[in-house]
Amino acid sequence: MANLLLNISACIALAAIILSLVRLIKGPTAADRTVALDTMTIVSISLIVFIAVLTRRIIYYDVAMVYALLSFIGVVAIARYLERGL
Amino acid sequence: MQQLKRCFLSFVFFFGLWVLLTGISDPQEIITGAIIACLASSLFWSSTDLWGEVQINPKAILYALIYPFVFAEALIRANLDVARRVIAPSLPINPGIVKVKTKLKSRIGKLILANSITLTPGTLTVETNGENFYIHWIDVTSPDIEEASHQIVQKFEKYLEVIFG
Amino acid sequence: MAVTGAIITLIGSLFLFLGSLGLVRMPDLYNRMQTGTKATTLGSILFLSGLAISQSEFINIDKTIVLILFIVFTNPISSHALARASHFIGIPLTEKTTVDRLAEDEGKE
Amino acid sequence: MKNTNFVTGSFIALTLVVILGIFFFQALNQPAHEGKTMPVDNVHLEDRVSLHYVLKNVNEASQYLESHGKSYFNERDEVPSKTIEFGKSKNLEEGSANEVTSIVVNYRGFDTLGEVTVLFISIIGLTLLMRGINNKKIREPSLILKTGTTFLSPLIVLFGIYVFVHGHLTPGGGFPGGAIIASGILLLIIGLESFQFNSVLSKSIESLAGLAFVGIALAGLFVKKSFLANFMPTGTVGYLYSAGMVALIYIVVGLKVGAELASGIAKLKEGGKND
Repeated sequence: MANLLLNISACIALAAIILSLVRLIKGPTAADRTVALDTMTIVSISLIVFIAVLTRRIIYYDVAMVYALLSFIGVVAIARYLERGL
Repeated sequence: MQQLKRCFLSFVFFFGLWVLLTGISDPQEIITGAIIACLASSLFWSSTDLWGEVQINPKAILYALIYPFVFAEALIRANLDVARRVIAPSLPINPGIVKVKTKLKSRIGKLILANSITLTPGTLTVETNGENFYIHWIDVTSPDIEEASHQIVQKFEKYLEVIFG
Repeated sequence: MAVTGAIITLIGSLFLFLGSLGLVRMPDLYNRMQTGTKATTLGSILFLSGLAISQSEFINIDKTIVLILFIVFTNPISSHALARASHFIGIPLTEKTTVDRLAEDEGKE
Repeated sequence: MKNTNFVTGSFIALTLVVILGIFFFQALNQPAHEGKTMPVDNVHLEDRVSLHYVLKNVNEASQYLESHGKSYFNERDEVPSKTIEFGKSKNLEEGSANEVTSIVVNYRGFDTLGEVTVLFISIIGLTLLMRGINNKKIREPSLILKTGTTFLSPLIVLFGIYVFVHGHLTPGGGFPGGAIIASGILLLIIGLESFQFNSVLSKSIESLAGLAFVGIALAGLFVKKSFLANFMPTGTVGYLYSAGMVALIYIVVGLKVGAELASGIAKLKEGGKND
């Protein structure tokens, strides 16, 4: 039961990534694409943790944390570049 | 006294993060963590002055314990609100950028206030300028400064004013 | 216990999905940012804590706390930086917009 | 001024290439069997890196070894039948719980020394060639971004330190840890207008770390008569104070890589001012 529910929620999260991909392709401006990418990253972090639980490897946590860190710094860097601040 | 508080709070903060990362069971990790927290707080001495602004008194600690619940309640309401707007076929939005005033002085207080505003119902901090925050509001009920401040800022400000000054 | 955690995870994933849906449906960048930030933040919090509750023997709760705190702190900051940048370079607001105090104040200077 | 700088840089680069080329061809000319082999006096062949290291940090490893046990290993005769338990086995030849680290830093430690040197040379090249960004019209970051940067960058650096201190226990190690530290510095550079990169501090950290790496390697040469030999007690597998020299080398590599990459990033920002 629990495993089935967990699998369903992973599928929904995957669908969320695909929906954001629509915005990533369509987005009229660079900022729209960045927002879509940020959303995709956060969903992916959840999915990485899900895979860590699925495969019973706690060590993937560090991967998720580094990914969160890089997404934050990447979005800030893009924002500073867009506002001519870099 | 101020220096001591800065030193102590930054050490506690770094050491807390280390303990969260490694777990508390192993004494070897604890010793290494204490050494590294000392090194980090001396290396980043100039950025620890944020911690000098935090108040330590019983009322502040009590409010700091209450604040996460206030914030969580606002976060959940925010998400139900967003969900309602997204699902509704007519897309009921009435957006605009309004100006609000805050009474907070400290930088970390303003940071946490802005973060709380961004994560709560229909508001997103766009720009700060001194004591003014420019906020994108998904459903503008009144463009007036006083009224908007009352609706958006006040519930957090009450707590943050005591904690951070 | 396992089922409770799994239900929380399911709710979290629904919020993640709603965030993406809002990203597609909303008319302009700022409204997209609203849904993209709020819904994904609560969604990932619920997803991670639900996993921690349902599979507590395989999960590192300390690191889950660090991850959640990091997401809660950084997500608003990065979306604030992006919103500020887009307003500065003049990405237009939607036609439904009623008031724009920031543009008015910038025009004065 | 520009031209002389460029000519000097090309000259130094060319000299380095010639020196490295001489080393290369000298190595090629040596007869293959003349070199000395690694001394094996007090090393047991059963303790070498092999299948049980590969299985060690997988959670099911101990159960797997119990169920298959010796029969599994006896099918492949060269694999020893001694099991290694996480958190219990002591004084192995090489006590790191992460098998990749034991190969990268211990058995192939000389390669790592070479990699660090390559990074060093590429950062020198970057410093010589980069002109930097022309940042005349620049906008101040907002107060929230400034405060958030001040608040978060020490935590990012602390996380980088965590990654390279635990290089022998978890995935990661010196190079990822150094890169995380450099990204913390990158956040400071893009988020704080007033941040001044301390190049003297970074250069001294980098040089001292490089010296320490060679010093540890030479200590191995003196104690165990082999360059980069693991001369320290290796402790219990899975604890922080284990794996002897491996942990020390990864700390040194992390500091060196972090300082190098950070100085490279800072150069990208400040390079324009020299011209």
